[in-house]
Amino acid sequence: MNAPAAPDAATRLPLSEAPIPDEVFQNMRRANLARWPTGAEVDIDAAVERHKALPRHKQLAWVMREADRQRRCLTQPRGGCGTFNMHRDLMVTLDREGLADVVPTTTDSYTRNEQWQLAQHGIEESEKAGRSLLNGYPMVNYGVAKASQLVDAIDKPAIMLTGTAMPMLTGEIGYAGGYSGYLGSGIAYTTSYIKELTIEEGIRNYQYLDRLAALYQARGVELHRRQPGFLTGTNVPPSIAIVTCVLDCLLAAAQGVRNYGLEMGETLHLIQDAAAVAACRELCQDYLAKKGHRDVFTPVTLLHWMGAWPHDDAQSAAMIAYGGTLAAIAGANSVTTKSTHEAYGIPTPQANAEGLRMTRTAIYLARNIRLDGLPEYEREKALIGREVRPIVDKVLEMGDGDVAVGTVRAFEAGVLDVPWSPNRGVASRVLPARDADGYLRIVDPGRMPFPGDVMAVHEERLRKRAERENIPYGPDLAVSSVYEMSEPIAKLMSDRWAV
Amino acid sequence: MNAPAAPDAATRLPLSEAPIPDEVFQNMRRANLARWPTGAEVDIDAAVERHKALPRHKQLAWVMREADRQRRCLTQPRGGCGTFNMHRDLMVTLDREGLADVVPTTTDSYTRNEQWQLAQHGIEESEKAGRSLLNGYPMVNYGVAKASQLVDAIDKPAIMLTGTAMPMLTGEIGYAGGYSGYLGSGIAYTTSYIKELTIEEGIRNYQYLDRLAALYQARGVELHRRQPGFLTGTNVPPSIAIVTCVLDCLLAAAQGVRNYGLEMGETLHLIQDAAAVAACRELCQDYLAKKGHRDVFTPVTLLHWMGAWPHDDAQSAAMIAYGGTLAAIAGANSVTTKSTHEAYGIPTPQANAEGLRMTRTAIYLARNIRLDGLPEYEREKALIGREVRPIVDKVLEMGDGDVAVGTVRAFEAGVLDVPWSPNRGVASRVLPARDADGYLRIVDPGRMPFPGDVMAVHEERLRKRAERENIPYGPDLAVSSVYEMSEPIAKLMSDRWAV
Amino acid sequence: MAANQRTLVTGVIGSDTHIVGNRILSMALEKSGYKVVSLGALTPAGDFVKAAIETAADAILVSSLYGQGELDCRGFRDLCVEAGLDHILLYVGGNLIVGKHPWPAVEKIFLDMGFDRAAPPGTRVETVIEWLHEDFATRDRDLRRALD
Amino acid sequence: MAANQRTLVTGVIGSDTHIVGNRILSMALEKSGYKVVSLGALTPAGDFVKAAIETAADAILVSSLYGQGELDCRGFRDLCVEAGLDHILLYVGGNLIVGKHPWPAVEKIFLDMGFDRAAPPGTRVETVIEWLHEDFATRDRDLRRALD
Ligand code: B12
Ligand code: B12
Repeated sequence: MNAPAAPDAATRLPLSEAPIPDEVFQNMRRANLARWPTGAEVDIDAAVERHKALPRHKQLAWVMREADRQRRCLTQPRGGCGTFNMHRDLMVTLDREGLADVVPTTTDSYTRNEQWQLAQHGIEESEKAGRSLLNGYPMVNYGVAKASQLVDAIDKPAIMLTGTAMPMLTGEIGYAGGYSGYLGSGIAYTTSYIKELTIEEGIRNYQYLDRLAALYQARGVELHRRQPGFLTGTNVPPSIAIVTCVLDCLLAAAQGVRNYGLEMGETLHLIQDAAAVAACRELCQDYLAKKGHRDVFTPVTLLHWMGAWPHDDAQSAAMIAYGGTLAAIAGANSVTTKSTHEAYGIPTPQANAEGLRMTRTAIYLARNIRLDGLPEYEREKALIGREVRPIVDKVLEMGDGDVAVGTVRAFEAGVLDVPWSPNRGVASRVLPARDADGYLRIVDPGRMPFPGDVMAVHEERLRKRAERENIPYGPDLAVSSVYEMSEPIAKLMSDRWAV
Repeated sequence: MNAPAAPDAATRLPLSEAPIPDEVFQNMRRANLARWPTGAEVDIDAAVERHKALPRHKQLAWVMREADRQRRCLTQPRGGCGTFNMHRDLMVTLDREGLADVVPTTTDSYTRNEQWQLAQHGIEESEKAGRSLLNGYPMVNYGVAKASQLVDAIDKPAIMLTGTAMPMLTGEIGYAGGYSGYLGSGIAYTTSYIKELTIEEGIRNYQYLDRLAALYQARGVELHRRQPGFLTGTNVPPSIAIVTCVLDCLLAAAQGVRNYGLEMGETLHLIQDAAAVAACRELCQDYLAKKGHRDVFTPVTLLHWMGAWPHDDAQSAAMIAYGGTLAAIAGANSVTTKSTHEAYGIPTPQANAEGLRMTRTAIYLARNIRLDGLPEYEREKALIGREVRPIVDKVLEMGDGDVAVGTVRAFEAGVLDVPWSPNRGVASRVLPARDADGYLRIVDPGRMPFPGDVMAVHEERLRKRAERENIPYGPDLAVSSVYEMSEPIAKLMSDRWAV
Repeated sequence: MAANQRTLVTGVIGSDTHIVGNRILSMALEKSGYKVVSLGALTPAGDFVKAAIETAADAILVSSLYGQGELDCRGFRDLCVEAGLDHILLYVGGNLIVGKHPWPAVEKIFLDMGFDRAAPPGTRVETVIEWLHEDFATRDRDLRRALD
Repeated sequence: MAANQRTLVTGVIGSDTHIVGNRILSMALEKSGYKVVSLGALTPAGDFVKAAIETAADAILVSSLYGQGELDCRGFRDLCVEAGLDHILLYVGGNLIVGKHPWPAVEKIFLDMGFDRAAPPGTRVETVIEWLHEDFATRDRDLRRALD
């Protein structure tokens, strides 16, 4: 792995949520951009001009606000290829054939881990093989000019999807090239995408990126930042997602970010997802207000099922469509899509575009439906609040009011936790499972301080399921829930009658 | 067309809802079965034995009751091929690969119109071509023994789908072969599947079939009868569907039918469909009770969108999945499925099976969701009642309490009407269209006596749409609504921003 | 317009009940200035020809949606010729055969039967109006040339 | 059991963070009696070999989900041989290459690299346990034969 940016005094202050001072930030940028040759291509003045010259329908911040104003639910796929040409073709296909409202660039996993030498090797092998051997686009290796060509090839806003705890160079290059959105955050990605990096380093890395967005903001360019609250994508209950949304959002706002999207993986339970979207929006705004941030726009995005998918295109198609239905009814501002290839491998551009059109159709069909006033929905929404507030309040208390410090301490104490995390700094003792009515609940809270009455609700419903399916109450329930959605439908809903 | 069964005194009483007397019915059956050689194969004693020997999971009446008891939403496709072998293979594929809970036999359109000579020709041409030139299975030409082999080839109940106003011989043969369900009714199919036959003849034909089911019932065999309230499948609003459900149901109950399914095409509006299912169930039971029928089981089935489909598999997949979602959330007892081939032609067995699995997955995902208590749902349900009751009450009044007589008179007067009907005896002046919120409403009631306050609701919402889309209020609104769901999604929900 | 107003016969052939598209088409054709003789659903082939003779029609537009059009439409051109309608314009449209097939193959079957045009599933009325416009214009031109 | 308990090394190779399946697999293998040395996500190829030597492991189970396994796994068998682990059982499983491909083609790539077994996407733990059972039994039999 490449060395992290040099940790000397000029570039490293004690951890806090406070905005990085101008001068320190300039030093940090200089060091950062020097880490790979393409870093030198970043010129903030040129970048600002570039963004100002983009039509507003290619600026994600404007597009998200407009979607919110018009109550539209936008679609956005993922996708990245290992060579420039393949990747440009993919972006064009997603734009034209998929009607994607937001066009992505997923980076490859070497880039995510700042292994740019390996990425270079991957590019060469991909060219040789005539197919992509990388699982995404090596943004850093190709640099600013190429990024700019990609943005020019489409007629939509472009977003970087980089699933990394180390976003500093990728973010600089993409933003400079005219990408107007970046998905990633210090808490979410550090807990879910890396093994050895500490939460503190992850937070610091994203403070840099958020500070960069604020720099553009100060120069009159509104960029979109976004938080991946889907975390490990594996049965993450809304409350745990939202806790990280709130905390990452407060960290970003402290650096000066004004457009901050919040993402959550779908639970695939209509009522729980609708409640989660409403609760997420309210809770984030609530805590922002408490911390004195009154002008942060926080649209909410749902993601198609993030856990394991079935090996049947027909089953997958139904999950894709339902993913659109859920997002529309939940009133999400956008939905991030998958394809019928999900269980197998990275989809072809065509399969990816089909997933987009399925989703778009599903949104159209359900665009007028809302659940406000449905008793079960109102109950669930209140429940989520009762789960989130005690955790967030505890974190703030542990940090003596500082979100960054509180977060680091809370992870150490297990007060903050993420299920199925690969990170050594995360307890990953909390275990979720699906209950008898299809809601995601918590079977073991680990050391997360959920109130007793809340945990009693979870346990009661999960015990019902355990009993019905004859699974011992405990981790087995969590494991069977990991598999559930990937099981053949014949097993999930038999066409036979018990005799 | 073959001559109708001889209309002499021994087989024809004045029109009324009263049960056909034993002796008259025996004469009718004799004349009916003599119309084509295979009629002679029908032996009621053998048939009764056959049904009694079927395991109950192959008896549709039991299966529908059990589904209701277990709150399961069953899946059932359509499908028929022009030769026995192709058709058997289709049924087996739908059973095994599609996991169909109910396996269909759709008859071809010559059989539907009792043109058995033409059907014979179609069989031969299909054998020659090695592909089906008929749009269904010629049940009458193949006769009882072959029907019986089809039922034996599957492990589910088999239902006849015969879209005809002339069910008498097809019904005799299928029931004798072990089919335990028959879809069709005098009002619905006569108004929607034929041009020249009068409503009276259609009612009489189905009184025969209902009386036949009652004959089996008397011999200890419960058969399932079912009403196709989807009518012309073209934007039929729930209230018009339910009016026909109620009237056909009363006619069937009068002949002694005890298992009577009610079908409605989906409006593709979640709340309207859920309200329609609940309202249909309640209103039918209400009128049954008023007429003194206390033991008729009336499960409700929703059908995948019955109007025009889009020419894009991805769009169609979303409509299929949503069709399952709607049925599950509406609490329908079963859903009748389509495939991604719908806009093009009769699906291959594989495409048909995929449609089933998509639907099944969608049902699984939404199986726990109900809308009871949602204010908009409760309002819509009440509205449907306010639409249905005045019409049904008027029909009963016009018939001096006799449903058969009242129905015939009401169609003559336009009090009963069906949109887009091909039948000369139907005014077809009523015109439905989709409103601003996606509900199916009535733009022109023709002469149907909907109350003024109800029509005011419809008009207000439709005018909103007319304005928004700049379409003159009137028939153009109805025509654009016919096309709507078949339009490319790029047109329905543009990926561009108004500038 | 009224003087040389063209007459079109429309209907759905065979035992086919699909009236919706045919009715919308007929309404649109009327609106765009044609005289339309609309036979409705379930119309035997012979009835089309009879109506065309009676009304001295310029074209017959046959709808077939239910898949059995392949059987119903065989010999339709011959029927016309036998009745002396040698040059009448013949269109057919809808879901012409059973199943989903590549359009060119289906089109060929019906052009081979003697139809002048065949319309694939989902054809919009605007297209049909354009076709008629073109084909009648060509015929007029050919006629004028023949007269020159 | 304890005496001749087999030792397995598990982990997710390269820069791959997909830990869920690997963790469930490791838990299941432990439960079924193996000693499992679990290296977790993002594990360099060399770390597998080091761990196998240190624990005298009988097999290495490499997970790769993220598609870049094709690059990460090249030369894995050679690494083992160089380290003196000539006959160690090598499995690999997951979503092994980028994209959806017919399984036999993918399997061949990895068997050619020297893996003894490759598991297609979605393989259940029961299958893996069966494979290990079979393969260790075969090895025992071969060993006994060799000693006879
Ligand atoms: C609505 C519908 C019905 C309704 C019809 C109501 C009515 N009385 O009209 C009901 C429910 C009764 C019905 C019944 C049946 N249907 Co139906 N039906 C449809 C459906 C869903 C939509 C048809 C429609 O109204 N489209 C809207 C109108 C506006 O479009 P259109 O009809 O295509 O017409 C336009 C163009 O085609 C063109 N056009 C039409 N005619 C002509 C003629 C000329 C000369 C030209 C140039 C252009 C042209 O212009 C029109 C206006 O834009 C179609 C599938 C689809 N398209 O999605 C199936 C479909 C046509 N039905 C089909 C079948 C098989 C049946 C049944 C046999 C039952 C069954 N499914 O098993 C019965 C037939 C009964 C009978 N005896 O005919 C099949 C035909 C299969 C095939 N060809 O391979 C289809 C394609 C569905 C499928 N994929 O299986 N159906
Ligand atoms: C959950 C998930 C994630 C989570 C992972 C959380 C975590 N920390 O573990 C998150 C959201 C973080 C994630 C991230 C990414 N993911 Co991901 N992810 C998935 C997903 C949806 C499910 C994986 C899963 O947990 N399955 C459940 C477990 C129980 O099954 P399993 O992992 O397959 O393991 C079982 C078997 O495979 C087998 N097995 C596993 N290992 C071994 C080893 C041996 C020796 C044997 C015999 C058997 C065996 O036994 C296990 C137990 O039954 C899959 C798609 C799918 N399967 O539906 C994509 C998928 C694996 N991800 C993919 C990709 C590309 C990524 C990203 C690059 C981002 C992206 N999508 O663009 C990043 C990678 C980041 C990185 N650096 O690695 C691709 C891989 C593409 C390919 N191979 O062509 C997939 C296939 C999705 C897709 N179709 O694009 N992902």
